[in-house]
Parts: sequence; structure tokens; C-alpha cells
Amino acid sequence: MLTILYFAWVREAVGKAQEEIAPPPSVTTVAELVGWLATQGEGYAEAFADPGRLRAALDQEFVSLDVPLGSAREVALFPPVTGG
Amino acid sequence: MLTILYFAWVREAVGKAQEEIAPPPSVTTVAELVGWLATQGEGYAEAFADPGRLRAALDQEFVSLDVPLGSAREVALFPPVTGG
Amino acid sequence: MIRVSVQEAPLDIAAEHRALAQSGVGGIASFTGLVRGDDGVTTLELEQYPGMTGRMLTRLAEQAAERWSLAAATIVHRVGPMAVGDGIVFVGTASAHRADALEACAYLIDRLKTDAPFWKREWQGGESRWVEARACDDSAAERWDTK
Amino acid sequence: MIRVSVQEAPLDIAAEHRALAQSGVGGIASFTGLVRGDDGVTTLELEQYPGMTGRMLTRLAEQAAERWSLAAATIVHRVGPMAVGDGIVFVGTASAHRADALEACAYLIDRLKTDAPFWKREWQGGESRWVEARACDDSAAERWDTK
Repeated sequence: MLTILYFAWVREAVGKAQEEIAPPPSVTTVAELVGWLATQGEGYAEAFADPGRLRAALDQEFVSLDVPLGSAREVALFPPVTGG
Repeated sequence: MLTILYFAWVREAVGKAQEEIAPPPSVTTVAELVGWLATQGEGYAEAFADPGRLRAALDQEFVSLDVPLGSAREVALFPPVTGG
Repeated sequence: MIRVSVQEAPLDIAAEHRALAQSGVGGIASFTGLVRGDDGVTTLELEQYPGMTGRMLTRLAEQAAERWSLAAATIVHRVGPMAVGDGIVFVGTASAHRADALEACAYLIDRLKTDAPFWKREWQGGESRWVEARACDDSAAERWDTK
Repeated sequence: MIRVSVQEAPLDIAAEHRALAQSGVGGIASFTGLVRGDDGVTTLELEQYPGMTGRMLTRLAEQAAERWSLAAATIVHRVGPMAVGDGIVFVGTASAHRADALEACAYLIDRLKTDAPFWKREWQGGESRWVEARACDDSAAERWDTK
């Protein structure tokens, strides 16, 4: 089971801030997770249609989308940060 | 008549903050004024013995010691500044 | 001494300066980011990734303290809704050398823009939009990599 | 908007920041110089060349406003006696671009050290000495000439 967190407009499109998910074994990278999430319903399709607009963190460390999920417990998906 | 202002340890050595002076006609530059002031008494000798330790302003603009006094009305003599 | 805070309370610039002055050194540099009222914006809202933000800000402050001679570094970032003119973020550095304080301060605000998980949303009355990331923020952050 | 003050009253950092924020732009950079307690110093005394100081500080602020995109610049310098930990000088800049605010702030404090007629005297109990100018301040000021 993965804990998945969504922030900003990704959270709004999905309609929730957090969920526990067990993706299929074929999903091994963050990009594959994004592709799979895009098939999970209308809000998901909207949030994950364009991976170029997304950024990710594994266990609270920024990663690029091509990295393996490995043994991560927490995946966060969100737009590029705009703080400061 | 020139108004001469002294600051910091120059003021303390001379023993006054300000005076009106009419230097002799041979005094045409700031350096010559400093040389002449050095002959005006014990405190003056101490204050003006080493022109390398002094800075000057003519009519409230910094100048190097070799500039002519010209038509300046106010000459200030002081150590290098240390504000900020 | 490093101080990091992610808070809903308004920034207290005088208190942050007083705390930095406790380090006893000669100079404090600071940068404060403010909510602009451009384009009819009435409220700015800041969302964070709780847990990750504090850790990333602490890491940035530690990196600055390794790179420059600092007696203290403070990063305070607000979250939640804020009004036009409010402070969003305060970065402060204390050093015996003013160039170190100023450069570390520039480093911290540049890196914070790209390395800390915050998201801005602008409200104009009842309408809102998420602020887009700016390419110039990426290049400002990257200039510290090539030094 | 340029604000220059040479005053005996303590620096009010919060009030200076509020005034800079009135300019409506997104960022404020500041540098505050403090009285250090090194070598047993108990009091610092600042002497000025009245009349010339205000004019030189105004000129520096104007030069910064020509060189960088600034919405506001503030320079406040204290004179008279001050205690360890007190602020001696506050330089603040407001700009839509944070790099402009930070660079202009660095420029102002560097130039102020060599271009404004102030003299520092340190007291250790009943003994005092005039602070000597530092060569590194001259080179810090000159780096802005060659850019």
C-alpha cells in the first residue's frame, strides 16, 4: 500500500488530499503511477493528463518522474512549487 | 575667511570643532592648509603632523588633499570615515 | 543558530531581528516577500506539504551555514490566507561579515522558491487561480549551483 | 520613494519595513549594522558631519535607484552613544525583483561605509578609542565602480 498525497490543483481535480492505494505490479516508476492514476476516473484523468505539468516527491524528497517507486511509502504529486 | 571644521580625533587634538581662519596667501591647496595649520600650536601640530592620516571635504564634498581651495567657504578636516 | 518556522501567524519582523541580534555579530541581512495587489488580487492563500516544508527549510539553512560564515539564520514562511501587503516569507541571516549575510540571504530566498513545497493561490474576490511557477525562479536558484 | 534619516533615536526596524511595504511591491531587502561587544566594548559613539551626512545618504539612495529597479529605498543612521546590540544603521530597499532589492541593499551598505562622514568611537568603561578605517571597506565600495 502506498500513501499518495495531492497538493494544489492536483488535489482539487482529484477531489481529495490523500489516499491509500495498491497499484498493479506493472506500475514501477512515478511516471507509470501517474499514467495509471489517469485511468482511475474523471477527476484523475484531468489531474494526470499532462505529466509535464507535474512534480513528485518520494518519502518527502523531490524526485523526477522517471525514478522507480522502490520501497517508498509516501508519494506526493503536485504542480511546480511557487512559495517564497 | 574660511570656516574650518574638525571631526573625531582631529577635533579632539585641535581642541575645537570649528573656527574661522584667514590663512596666508601662500596657502592655495588643502595640503598647504594642513601644513600651515600644523604650525599653529601644539594641538595643531599633533593633529596635522601626518597628512596621510587625514581626509578633507570642501563645501561638503570629499576631495583629495592636493586640490586647490578655490572659492570654498567651508573646509573640513578629519580621519577616514568609519560609519555604517 | 538556525530557526525555521512554518506558521499561520503574521511575520513579526522586529522579533525576528531581535532574535538574530542575540547572536552578537555585527550585521543582519533580511529579505521579506510580500503579497502584491497586482491584477485586483485581494487575498493570497499558501498551501504547504506539511512535514516536508520544515525539513526542507532547515536543510536550506544548514546549507547556507556551511557555505557562508553565519552566526544565525532564520526562515519563517506563512501558510493559509493572507492580505495584500502582508509578509509571506522572512529570511534573515546574521554574520560578522556583511557580504556573507547578504549573499546567504539571497541564496536562501532563491533556493526556497524552487526547493520548498509551497503553492500560492490568488483570490480576486470570489475567483481564484493557482499561481504558475516562473522559469526565472529556476534560473535564479540554479546560479548557486555553478558557483 | 527615498527616505533618509540621521537620528539619535533607536532604529525602529518594524516601522521601516512597514514604510517600505507601502510601495506595494513584492520584496524588501534590508541590512542592519549592530554594535558588537568585542574586546570589552561597552558603548559605541557615532559622530557625524551635520548637513553633509543627510545629503550624502540621499545621493547614495538616488544612485541606487538609478542603477536598480527600486520602488523605495531607506537609509537610517544613528548618531550619539549606543549600547552593545543596538542597531547603528538600517538600509532597506523595496523592489518588484528580489535580486534588485538585495543588490541595491549591498551597494548602499558598502558605499555608505566609505562615502558618508561618520566616525565611530568605542568606549570600554571610561577609556575610548576612535575606530580605524578598514582597507576591506574601501575594496568593498570599489567593487561597485568596476561593474
